[in-house]
Amino acid sequence: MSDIDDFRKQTRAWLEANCPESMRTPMPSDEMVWGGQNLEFKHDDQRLWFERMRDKGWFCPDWPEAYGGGGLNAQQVAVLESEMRRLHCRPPQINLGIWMLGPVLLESASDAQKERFLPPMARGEVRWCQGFSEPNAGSDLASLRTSAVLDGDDYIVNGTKIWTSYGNKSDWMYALVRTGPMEPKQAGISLILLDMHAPGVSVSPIDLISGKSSFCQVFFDNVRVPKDQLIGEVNQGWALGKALLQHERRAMSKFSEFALPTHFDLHTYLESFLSEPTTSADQALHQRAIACLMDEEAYSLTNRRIGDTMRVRQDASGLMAISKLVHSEQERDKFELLLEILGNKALGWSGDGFLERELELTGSWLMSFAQTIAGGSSEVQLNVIAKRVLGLPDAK
Amino acid sequence: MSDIDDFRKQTRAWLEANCPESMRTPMPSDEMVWGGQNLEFKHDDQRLWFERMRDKGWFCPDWPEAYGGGGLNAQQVAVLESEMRRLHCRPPQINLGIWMLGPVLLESASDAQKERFLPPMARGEVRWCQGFSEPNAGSDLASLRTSAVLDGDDYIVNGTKIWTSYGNKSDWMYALVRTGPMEPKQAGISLILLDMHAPGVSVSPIDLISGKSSFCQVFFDNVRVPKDQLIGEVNQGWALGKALLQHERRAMSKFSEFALPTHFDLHTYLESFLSEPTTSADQALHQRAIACLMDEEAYSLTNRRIGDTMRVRQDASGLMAISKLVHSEQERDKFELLLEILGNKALGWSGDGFLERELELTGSWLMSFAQTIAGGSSEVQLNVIAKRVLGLPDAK
Amino acid sequence: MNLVYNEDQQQLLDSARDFLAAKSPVSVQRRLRDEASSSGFCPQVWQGMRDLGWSAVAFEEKVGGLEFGFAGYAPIFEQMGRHLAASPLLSSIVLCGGLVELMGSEEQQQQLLPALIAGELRAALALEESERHQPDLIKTRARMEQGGWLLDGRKEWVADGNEADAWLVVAAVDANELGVFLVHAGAKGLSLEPRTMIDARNMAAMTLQGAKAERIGGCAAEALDLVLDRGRACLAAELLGVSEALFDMTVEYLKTRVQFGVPIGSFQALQHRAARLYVELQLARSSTMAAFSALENQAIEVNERRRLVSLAKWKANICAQRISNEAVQMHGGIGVTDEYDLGLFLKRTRLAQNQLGHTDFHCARYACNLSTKNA
Amino acid sequence: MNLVYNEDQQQLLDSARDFLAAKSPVSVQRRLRDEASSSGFCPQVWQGMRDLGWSAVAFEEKVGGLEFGFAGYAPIFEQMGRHLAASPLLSSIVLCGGLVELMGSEEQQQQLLPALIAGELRAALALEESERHQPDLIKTRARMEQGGWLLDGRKEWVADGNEADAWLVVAAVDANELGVFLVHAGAKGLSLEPRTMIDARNMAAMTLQGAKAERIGGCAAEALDLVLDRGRACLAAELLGVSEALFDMTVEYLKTRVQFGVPIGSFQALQHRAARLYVELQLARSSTMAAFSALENQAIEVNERRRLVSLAKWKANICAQRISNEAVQMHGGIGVTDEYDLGLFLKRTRLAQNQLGHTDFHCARYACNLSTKNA
Repeated sequence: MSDIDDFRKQTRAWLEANCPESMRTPMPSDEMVWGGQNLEFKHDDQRLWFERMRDKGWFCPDWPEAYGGGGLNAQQVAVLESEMRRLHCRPPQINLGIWMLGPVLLESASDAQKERFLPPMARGEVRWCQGFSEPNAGSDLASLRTSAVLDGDDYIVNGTKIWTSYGNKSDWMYALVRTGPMEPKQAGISLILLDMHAPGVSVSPIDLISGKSSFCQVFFDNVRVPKDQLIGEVNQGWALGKALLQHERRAMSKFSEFALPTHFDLHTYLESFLSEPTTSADQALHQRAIACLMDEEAYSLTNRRIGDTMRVRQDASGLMAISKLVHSEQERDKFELLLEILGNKALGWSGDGFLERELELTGSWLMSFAQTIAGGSSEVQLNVIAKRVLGLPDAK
Repeated sequence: MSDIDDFRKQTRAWLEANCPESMRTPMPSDEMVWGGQNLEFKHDDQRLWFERMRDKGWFCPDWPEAYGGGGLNAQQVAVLESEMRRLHCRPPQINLGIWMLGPVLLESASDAQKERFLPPMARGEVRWCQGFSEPNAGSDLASLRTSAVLDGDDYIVNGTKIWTSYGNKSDWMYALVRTGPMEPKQAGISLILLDMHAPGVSVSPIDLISGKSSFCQVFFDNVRVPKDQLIGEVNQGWALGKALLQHERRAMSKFSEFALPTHFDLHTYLESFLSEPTTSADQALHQRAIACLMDEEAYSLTNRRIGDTMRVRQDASGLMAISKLVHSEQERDKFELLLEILGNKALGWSGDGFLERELELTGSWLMSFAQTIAGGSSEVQLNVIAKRVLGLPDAK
Repeated sequence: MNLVYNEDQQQLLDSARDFLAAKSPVSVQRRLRDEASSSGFCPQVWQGMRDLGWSAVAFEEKVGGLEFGFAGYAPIFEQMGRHLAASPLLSSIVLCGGLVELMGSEEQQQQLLPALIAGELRAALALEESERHQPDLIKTRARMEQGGWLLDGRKEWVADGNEADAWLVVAAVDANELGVFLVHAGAKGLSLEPRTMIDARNMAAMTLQGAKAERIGGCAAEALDLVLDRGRACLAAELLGVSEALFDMTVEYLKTRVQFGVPIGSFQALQHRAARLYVELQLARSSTMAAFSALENQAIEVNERRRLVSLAKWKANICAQRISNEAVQMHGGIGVTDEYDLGLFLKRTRLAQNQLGHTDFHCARYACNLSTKNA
Repeated sequence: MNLVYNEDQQQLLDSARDFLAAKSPVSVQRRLRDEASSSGFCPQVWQGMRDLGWSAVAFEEKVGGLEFGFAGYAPIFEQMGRHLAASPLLSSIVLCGGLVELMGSEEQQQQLLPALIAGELRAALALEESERHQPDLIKTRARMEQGGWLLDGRKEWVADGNEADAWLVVAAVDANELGVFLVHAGAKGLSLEPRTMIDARNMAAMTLQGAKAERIGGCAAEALDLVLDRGRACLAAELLGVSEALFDMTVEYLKTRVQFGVPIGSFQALQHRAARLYVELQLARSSTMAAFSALENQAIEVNERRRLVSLAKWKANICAQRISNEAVQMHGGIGVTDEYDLGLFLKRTRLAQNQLGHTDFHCARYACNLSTKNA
């Protein structure tokens, strides 16, 4: 038996012994465990699973053991992931720090920084949020204006960040700030880590068209950030930020893989609400829903193809480039259709007369508009496909 | 009774007395009369109608009588047109010279040029074609390269024009040629008139995906064009060309108004081929066809609205700017649907087993692809709407 | 058929715009929402509308109307859409007033119409029994008892049904006949449950258990069909106004929002998308104008009226859905914040799209009424 | 399920590409058209395909097959699409060969399959009786007379039907049972009329008047369903290849065609449209790969196979239609000239789209086979 087969066998046995039964069920969004200073568990199985995985170092199985990781090689990580998938194991925690910031620190931070930040991250003790977008720097991220001016051993940070997920619940933020002049834009940007509890940081959740949201605006009013919390070289943060966004994309796809299949399965709704279309109007609606389902299946097959492609070590970058675009637009289109299928039932805001899942659907529909904008708008995705995948020339 | 009411009464009486009954029926495309040196009539009513309208000066009712026009004012022209429409009178001839070149000559030609070119045009004695596009100057018309170099009293013309409708059947061409340097592009262009029978002019009809076509490529090999056939100032032809294109657009809409409602009435086909859709596939097809019909009606109402808007002297330029785009795309979409409705019956090329109208449909479908490109591609139309109608800024 | 506003309509448009801009900016609608208004409209604005004669526009003089003609509602509803103004104009005047005018006895007309016009009596139409518009699916029954009518059934979606003074309830008299019945507030056996919708307007569910009612006229099918067509045309005009407001906001944003050092409206991909929205808007306007023309034309074939009205609602629905989605997308992040007004318009579109017939309903109805088109 | 080509498939793909590029460039197809070839394919190319084993790929060794598995046809048909190569591979091998393999007696298999594989016998499937694919609508009747079968009826659209050596005719044995019948060239009561289609391939109408036939196997419904699904998957792969060829031509054109001093591919509106075509192409490829996987999987539920095959043909149809239209539009004038190859690809798409099920057909079929998806 080869080493890797051996590893698979051991891993499978360990998971079967250690992953509680209740942690092998689909995870509703309100049962996510977020690592951080204020750990919350809904029940003991969650804690058990969290602690066992933490103690194995398997929150970040590919990190060196020295920083609290699992020390696994790529092949072993793949085995671990496939075994977890086989058992339908939930992720023991959700942690943007591990998925996005961690890999960048491993590559680019100083040894002292690694020793300071990685081990607590690997133990799930810190909840991280991301400070990239600003009100005037949306798709054009490099035009950001939040400034960090050196004053002795500290940077003094002033400005604002927007669209920070869970800014109000996070312990630390990794942020892109302007340490250099405005022009050329990318050249004056640095990546810093800052404590969300530092004086001068304030956070306001943003109300969306769908209601309360996890997005926040974060304000910095003369926030002092020790200069050893700047990662890499001064004014060289743009490349780190781009690397982070790459990890974000990968994390997002992992996230969607783990998440519960959406509550809003069009097929189920179709069976409940339009199973036997009689009027020709209903038939038309039914047909459009079928086409929507077909496109969903074509997308989910494409996601499988990404996996198959990587497995045989072929280039899957083109497929990965379309993933977010297709998924977010399909979701929005699906909700639009659900709205038509459910009519007024899907147009309620609150109160009696609506089932909880109806109100949830309405909220999810409204939220779906944000998904084609956040995390790289559809327009940005199309630009990327056109230029990087198809090699079409830049304007002018 | 006001003058204009009086004019209406007289015009109506004259049309009723002089327009033969057979000229008040929809005009199949093979019964169009084209003015020119080789006049052809299929029957006497055509000739009668042609000669009577010619003698009234009503081929070009708004031109001065001195140049063979009808000398009518704008209000009278509108009355004439509405009375012709009321009686469903066919246009007595089709003549690009009158519709496009004529107005430009009236505005910008010398008196000598007007006297030479307008009266024969007004009598329908000359068939004109247009020489604008070139193989390397499609949407970017100003990059044209056909050169006209002065040599004594003549310009020597060399180069080629493409997409010239009926280049092989025309007597004269109005063409944009380069008389000045390449840069800046628009500044070196002149408008000239040239005799298609002059030595050095050769014409090849272009085969399209739909088969034989009326489009031609015209080659100029040291063609001598007397310099008094240049209209306006040397190197100032770009503005004249733009004016011509404006008239072309207006002529096109007039043309489509006169023309027989397309043979391919989707509604009729739907009744013949899908009147009682039974399978759910057929129902879906039926629904899509209905949506297509609805969009067609919305377009035809929009065309009526253009008329209503102009009648009350409001700005209809925005509506006119969308007309070609919408119509050409709707036609193509309609043919695509007809293809699906008729299946293999609409995919025949020739020979037995197909009805003539089926083969004609196939040809018209293939030709519809040219319509979204010729005469200002859809992309050019969208640019015009975005910039001129919506006032969106230029790039850079 | 006239597809542009005549001078009278243009004057109505101008006065509606001025009035709504001054008295009913979007902030009024936002406040109604934030305060969870149970009526969903502002009584002062509604009073102002009546003062301007909007409730009297189409009625005959003898009942206090202005005899302006129904086409007056095109500019009015267009402007209500543009300013996102809520009012009972559709429910109380166009729908209920219209039914009384078409079906009521002389006495009922004299008794009800002046009160409706004056706003002393606010009525709502209780028609729908399912979540999508199905005017033929009426299970509510009317029965005669001791010479009076009693109603039993349930109406799920009564627009402006909360706090109305009266309702016109559509109920089946027998298997083949529909009737319209007047039920007054406080009637025994009548109960209402408010529904909070995303557009924060007035919607209620209604239960009728032997509720006492007065019948308006006789067989309702024909009049109901016409009055619903009027309502559909008004909704098309409102959707057109909403769409134009969204479109204008978007074009303005494209011109002013700078990214990568240039206004985003200079990006060709966005330019072409904006141009296509403009096309949709124009097709929707032409169709809506034609629907109002058809409703003004006494001599028109019923099928042609139906066809043109369904075309208008269909196209206005599609246009509003497409423009609202594109408006949000082109605005980016700010478009999905509650602070920005765009979302309020978006939410209104979906209610108005669904009301009196969603897109597929009108596509199917168009098909059914197509045969006379070329006749 | 494996959604990328394995090494064997990749080898087939490479060899197919090399062979077709060398022996069957688009000019061959153009010449066949210009010469009005009655067979619609080039015999030398067809010989070359057989020499490469393409006609033997999926059959068992005992009848001369290679036992490679049906998934071998994915790369082959993809490349045939890319190079616009015509051949009787679909009609004679996949469809007719498949039916004989699934339904034929031992003797029929031994007699027919080696001959089909060797190209000594070229067969075509006579199925369709209406202009759109309706495999259940069979009016052609088979009757028994003196111990032999006779066929009566009319088949309108027999692909590769001209000059075939034999045909497999689908005919009704009684009201509930379909059968497959072998008819040889020259049979009495059989007549064929060629049809010249826009793709210049081989199509014929067939009249049967008491034509003598040999029955292949028994009740055909199940085998026919499977074999048609194989054919649909092959057409999806061909359409995918055609679409990729059109897409590549278009992207190349966008990079090289200069207007206004820049390559037109730098215009953002065209970039975004090209990006969306790329998306369609990828979704179509994933679906097509899944269909072939399903056809290789012996253990699969029938409903799931049907669903995945219909998904593939549906998506490939849509993708081909959209890409061909956009390819013409983005090429501008040159795209509509006969001289340029693009039109030949465009014309092929529509035939292949319609063959064995147009878009709506497969959408409806997907819906019918959906129930097991989540089971």
